[in-house]
Amino acid sequence: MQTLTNRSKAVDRHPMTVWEKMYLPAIAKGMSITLSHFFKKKPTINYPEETRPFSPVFRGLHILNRDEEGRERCTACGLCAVACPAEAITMEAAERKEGEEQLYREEKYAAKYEINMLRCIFCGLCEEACPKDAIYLSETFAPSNYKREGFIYGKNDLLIPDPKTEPELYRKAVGERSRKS
Amino acid sequence: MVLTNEYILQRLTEKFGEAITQVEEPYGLLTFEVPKELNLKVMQFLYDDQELGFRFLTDLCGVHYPDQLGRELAVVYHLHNMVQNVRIRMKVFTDVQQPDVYTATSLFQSANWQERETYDFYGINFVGHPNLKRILNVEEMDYFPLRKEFPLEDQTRIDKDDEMFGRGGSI
Amino acid sequence: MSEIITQEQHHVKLPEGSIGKQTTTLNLGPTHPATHGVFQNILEVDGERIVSAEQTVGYIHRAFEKIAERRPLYQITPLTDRLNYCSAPINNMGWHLTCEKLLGVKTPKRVDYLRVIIMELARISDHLICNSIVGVDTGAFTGFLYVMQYRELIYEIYEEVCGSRLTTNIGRIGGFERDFSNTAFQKIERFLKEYPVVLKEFENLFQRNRIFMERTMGTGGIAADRALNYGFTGPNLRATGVDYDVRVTAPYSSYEDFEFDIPVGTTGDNYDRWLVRNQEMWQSLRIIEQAYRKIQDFKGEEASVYHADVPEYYLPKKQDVYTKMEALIWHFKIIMGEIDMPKGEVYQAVEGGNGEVGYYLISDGGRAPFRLHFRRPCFIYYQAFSEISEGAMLSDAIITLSSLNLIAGEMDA
Amino acid sequence: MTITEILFWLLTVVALTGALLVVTSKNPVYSVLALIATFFAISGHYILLNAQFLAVVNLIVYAGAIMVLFLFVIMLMNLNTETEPQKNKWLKMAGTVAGGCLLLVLVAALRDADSKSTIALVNSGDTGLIENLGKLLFNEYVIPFEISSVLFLSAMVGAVVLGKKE
Amino acid sequence: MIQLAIDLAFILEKAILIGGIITVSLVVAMYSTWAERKVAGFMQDRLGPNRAGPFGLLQPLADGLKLFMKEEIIPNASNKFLFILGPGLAMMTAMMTSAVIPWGREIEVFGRTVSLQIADINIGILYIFAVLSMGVYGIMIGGWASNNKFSLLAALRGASQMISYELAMGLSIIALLMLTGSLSLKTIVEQQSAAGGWWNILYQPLGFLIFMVCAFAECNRTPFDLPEAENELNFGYHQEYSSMKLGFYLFAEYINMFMSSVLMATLYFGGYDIPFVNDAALVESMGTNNVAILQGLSLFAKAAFFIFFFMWVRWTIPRFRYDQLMHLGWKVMIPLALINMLITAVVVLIRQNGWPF
Amino acid sequence: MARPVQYNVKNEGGKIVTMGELPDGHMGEGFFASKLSDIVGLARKNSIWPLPFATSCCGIEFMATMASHYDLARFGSERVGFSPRQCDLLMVMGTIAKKMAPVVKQVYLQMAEPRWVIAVGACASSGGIFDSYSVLQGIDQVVPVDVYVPGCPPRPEAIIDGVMKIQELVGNESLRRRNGDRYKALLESYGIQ
Amino acid sequence: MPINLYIFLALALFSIGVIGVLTRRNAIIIFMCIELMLNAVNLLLVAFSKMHLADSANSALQVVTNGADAQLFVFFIMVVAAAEVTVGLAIIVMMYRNIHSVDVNFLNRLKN
Repeated sequence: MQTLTNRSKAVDRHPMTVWEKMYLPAIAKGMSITLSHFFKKKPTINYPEETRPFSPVFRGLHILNRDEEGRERCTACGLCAVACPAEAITMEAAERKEGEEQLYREEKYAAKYEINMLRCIFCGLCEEACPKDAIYLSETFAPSNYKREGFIYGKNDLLIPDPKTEPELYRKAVGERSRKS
Repeated sequence: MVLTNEYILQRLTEKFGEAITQVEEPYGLLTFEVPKELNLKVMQFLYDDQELGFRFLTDLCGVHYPDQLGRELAVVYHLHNMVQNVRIRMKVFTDVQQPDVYTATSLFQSANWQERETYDFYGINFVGHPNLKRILNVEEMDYFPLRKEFPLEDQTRIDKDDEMFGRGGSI
Repeated sequence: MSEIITQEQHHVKLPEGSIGKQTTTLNLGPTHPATHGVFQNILEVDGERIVSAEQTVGYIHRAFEKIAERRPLYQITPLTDRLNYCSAPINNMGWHLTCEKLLGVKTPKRVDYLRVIIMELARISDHLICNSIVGVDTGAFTGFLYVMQYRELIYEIYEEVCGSRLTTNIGRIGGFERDFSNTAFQKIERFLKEYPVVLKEFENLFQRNRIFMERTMGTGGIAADRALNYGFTGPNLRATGVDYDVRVTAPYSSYEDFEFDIPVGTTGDNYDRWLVRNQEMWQSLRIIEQAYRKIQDFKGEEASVYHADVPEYYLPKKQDVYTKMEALIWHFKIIMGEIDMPKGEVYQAVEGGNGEVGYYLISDGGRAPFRLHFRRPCFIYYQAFSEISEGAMLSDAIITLSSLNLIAGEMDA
Repeated sequence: MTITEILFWLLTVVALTGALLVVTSKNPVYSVLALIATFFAISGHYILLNAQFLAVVNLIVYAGAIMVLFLFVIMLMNLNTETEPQKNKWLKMAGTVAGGCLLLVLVAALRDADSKSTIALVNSGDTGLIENLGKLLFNEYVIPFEISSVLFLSAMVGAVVLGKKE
Repeated sequence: MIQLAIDLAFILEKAILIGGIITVSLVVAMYSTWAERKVAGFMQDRLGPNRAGPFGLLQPLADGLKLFMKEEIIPNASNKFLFILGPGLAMMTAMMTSAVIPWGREIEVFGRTVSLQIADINIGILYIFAVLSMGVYGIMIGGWASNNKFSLLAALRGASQMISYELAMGLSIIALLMLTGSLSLKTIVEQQSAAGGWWNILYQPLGFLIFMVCAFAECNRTPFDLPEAENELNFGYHQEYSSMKLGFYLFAEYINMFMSSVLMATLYFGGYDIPFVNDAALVESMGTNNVAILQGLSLFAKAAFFIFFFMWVRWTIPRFRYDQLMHLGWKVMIPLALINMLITAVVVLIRQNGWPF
Repeated sequence: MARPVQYNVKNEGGKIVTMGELPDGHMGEGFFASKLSDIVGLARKNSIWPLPFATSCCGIEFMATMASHYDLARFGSERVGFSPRQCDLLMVMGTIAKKMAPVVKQVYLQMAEPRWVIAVGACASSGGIFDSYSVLQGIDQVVPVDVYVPGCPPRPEAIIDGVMKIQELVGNESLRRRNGDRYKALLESYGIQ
Repeated sequence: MPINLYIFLALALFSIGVIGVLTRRNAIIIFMCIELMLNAVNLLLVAFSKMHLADSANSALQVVTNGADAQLFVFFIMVVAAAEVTVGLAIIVMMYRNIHSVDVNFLNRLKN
């Protein structure tokens, strides 16, 4: 077959030289490589004790955001659920009642907001779909668990701590980056 | 010589006349339909002809058009002339009631599994195929899953509420 | 090169006229360690020689094509990730290119170059796994871990760009979700600096080692015309001597702007495949370096473009969504999939890790594709395994399996 | 009974049991194992007779090489119990009786041979040492030795020729 | 022969020695597994086990206990007796080699001079070969009894490999024996450690190389680990084994490795000889027992190096294919060993009789 | 796009749903037996030999877990075996299609007690995005699963986290559990004798 | 030890070998029985060798190597046995290849 392009370049595949046929030189070379690694610094991270920083855009466990006054941002528009390719998000909308203004930012809110973490593929489409600044993927990977039930994350598990009642935790959840800005 | 779509078409119509129908050029790719009895002949011609030389079967797949009565199932061949770097697309339509299409395995070894896959998905019966049986799905399956009328979802799934946001429907 | 003729190994005729069944049936897989991924090979062996092989696939068939018929375009990206998971970004990009072709979106040069970087990184990570697994299957485990460390670096770059390591869901129709951060560029730079050293070391471990050469030379070979007939593409085809590369023959994403060679082999045996993949990694490094330099050259406005200006398909900025009504409407429309795509048929091919990954998209104007077919190179060329392995030894077959780089996800879709 | 006698009888019992098992067991692999046990016992006898060189060579050659070959062949053919059709019961009986008669005749013939008082030297004597044997072998028996090596070679060639697929 | 004479103290002494050596080799084998994992880790830029005890030192104990407590599975289709016999044979033959190896010169306990060698038989090397040739049965029987095709294939591979390499090994040793003139390991060591004696490696570098390669093959270590090539045969002959029977096989492999290392040290590297020091003079100054300890340590250090070498090679180079292995064994190793033997013979003759021309 | 939030603090430690079967307790088990149980548990948990049943993406991430940066070997689990007889932990990683399900079960049956199963990744645990006719919706339909690891694929950290959860489970398991009625009933529910 | 014991032991082993040859149909087992017979002879030879040594020890002219010839004979027998086994097994393998059985009764036909 003729060449299709003018860029082809044959790989170097010359027959073995006598030197190479003796096995030993190549083996010695290989062994010197492995030995040099023997004394190298190890990149291993002792995981539970040491951790590796995740990238700032890492897509981990979800978190439901609140505004500065501790009101839930989610308005149960359902875009995240639609955008989810795994169909892992379930929510029920409810109308905000009188006297709940300090709880919910908009007139509608999610009475039930569940994510099935086992289904979730952490693609980040829900975060992208959210028009209300409400759902984010955090830099926390989803922990494993013993039972399937442990993976239905309700609002309790997803909501960020209230900045008013639990400022400590809230600050921890917000992390360093936003504090700067 | 540059192999243009017009030239290919010209050669084809010279040889097969009216049999070449539905000629289109979506996004520059020559597309045409041939009657299902002729698929092998056309391909053989495209393969053997010195100038055309479509000797590489890039892709073979089935499509199901439930609305087109009498020509519900289609087999789409993508052929490639590597030397001239030209691709063409050839379609064959068949009735869902009698989905018999000649196999291309005698021409292209690569058609073997792709035809099996198409059979597996759409039930298109490739006449003359050496080993036409299901390839991806279990042997016991009694329907052709990619036809539009069959559901996608696994019926045993319990952890999803389809009523939410109107996703229970067909889309 | 008379000593490396493949056919000699290849067509050893077994004695005829012997009475009775002397062969044993050996079930390789689906859980056998050599089947990296899941597929089954039923081998008829006579001692150590393989008389015939029959492959069974479909052990992780997931009905991608059916699922894709129910999903709006942007939700198909995660699916393509899981085709060839060793080089998921290439599949992502291929899918976006397909959509862009259908939708008529023209991407700016910078986006193209960024895509090239990501795709070539993916190619490296794909070839690297394949080549090191060939090493593992010949019994040398260590090289695998050396290069694996640097795959980790590639993953870090992905993570920096899109937030995920393996199944990246990287890129959007028209560009990227966000611009590359400085850290990402630094990491690319670091990769360009450190990886050649390791690759060289990896080569030293294997390339001219007689044991490795003898194990791979002359085994698992296939001639060019047979390979074409079997629908080989990618490195496996190039190993037979055919310099077919989609990046060159049908350039996409501005590949025409880059200088690189297409390494080709001669005999198409395992050693050639290994060498071709190895050389391709070097070429990929070259491409990344060029692309990186080109990106640095952008000035002013251009230097921060990371998506095409197509409000119909590319999500508006989050800040605008929060504040501007118009943006919010577009946002809703895109997410709900209410923007109809044009009718038509598209075939777009990209050079994946294993060869030509094709997307054949038929749109009837609805929200989801009417039909989406993936051309999966693995699936197509794995057919040839029974021919390749006939007459070979068991150990050869195992190396052949790994050097063909069979990715079950891609094979079964 | 001295320790030597105890050992003698022990080894004898092992050897005879092993030999019987070789003949009687249905599974050829068991036969091979029993034969190996017999060889071990015989080697034990050699050691008792202070022929250590022969004892070790017996182990290396018979148990280590020949029996491995047997086992190898059996495994290669994957012979199981079923594969061997049993002989006719009467034929078996006849064979056993014939063998028994042979034993009887030989024992009877040798019973009265003038060997009652003769003993085989146990535990002493340097004949079996490798040094003495070597000297003898390479001085007086060098021609038989060379011939045997030729025999070996021809056997090897023969085996290769036989084993070669046409 | 001395070892058949009955003497209670003698029996006691030997029993203690045997017990000691078995314990030592078991412990060494145990920690070889740990070392293997650590060495592998370090060569591969990882840390290796480090969570069971300090530096993962309790790892072998954990493995052992776990294996003990695991369910015993005897596959239905297998031959039960042979299935159990296999690992037992493997373990036994692995342990038996240690009997003729001199672990040190001698020590004095309660006024008795105790030789640190279980049996100094005058055909020590032949004994080792006899035991070695038995080693193949463990693999063969185990692999066959599993009634698994992969195991059977592994057993056949193992058997043919071990038989083939035994030949070259024997031939390489014959050259050595021509120099030493004795089959007793003790004598060989003493010749090397005597004043003015050199280690045999200086006389027999090629022989050592052949011996080492064959030792690799006999121990089924990479690049000759075809019987248990996990990528091809899925752990080969011990694929069907679980629990301690598996442990026996794994242990046997490491004991074999240890014994080969010791053997290499003994035959070619002066055994318990402490390098650069006149041992006899040392006895004068330090006392017999201290020197014996030092000598033992010296032997262990040499063996440890070889064990490390075994691992080093394992984690570096690829594995042969079956036909290449046979090719190497029959067409390279045996001719090389023969040439080595011939050269040695000529040199020995010349040294004895003078230059003939 | 910098996020206004960074960590999900409520789940950093993971909310543990109690294991279905608590250790049978010390009832009837003497001091010695319980001590033995502890020691054996300690040994077992530090010597978990995994059987990677890797079918797709998660398998590649498992490679990363085995590789230098994460090094599962630190937990004594590097002797990866593909022979079910020799392994303690069945790690199912990746999509299990219905065609594959019998194989998983077969492998589980071949494993020697005590055995554990970990379902790594969304596909193995629940089917993930592949809610289609050909995919098994979670391997717990065919074999009992001890620990689920979410993620698609889970990061190596998450896989290690899952292995550590298994270790915890192994370390606390009483020696009698595998003979207990509840365990038998559990297996019975999967049709395993 | 009295030489008689050795003689009887060797005879017993030899006879068992003969019985095996006569009663079994499996070529491999027959072959093994032949090995057994050879070994019986070997044992006898070694015993006689030591008997001669004992004789010479009693007599006046004491030669260390008296009777060593017998041991060399054993050695040669082993060589012959090994050669025989290689050829024999090769034949059996060929036979198995051709008639797919190791039953000697099949061998009485000249053609299949």
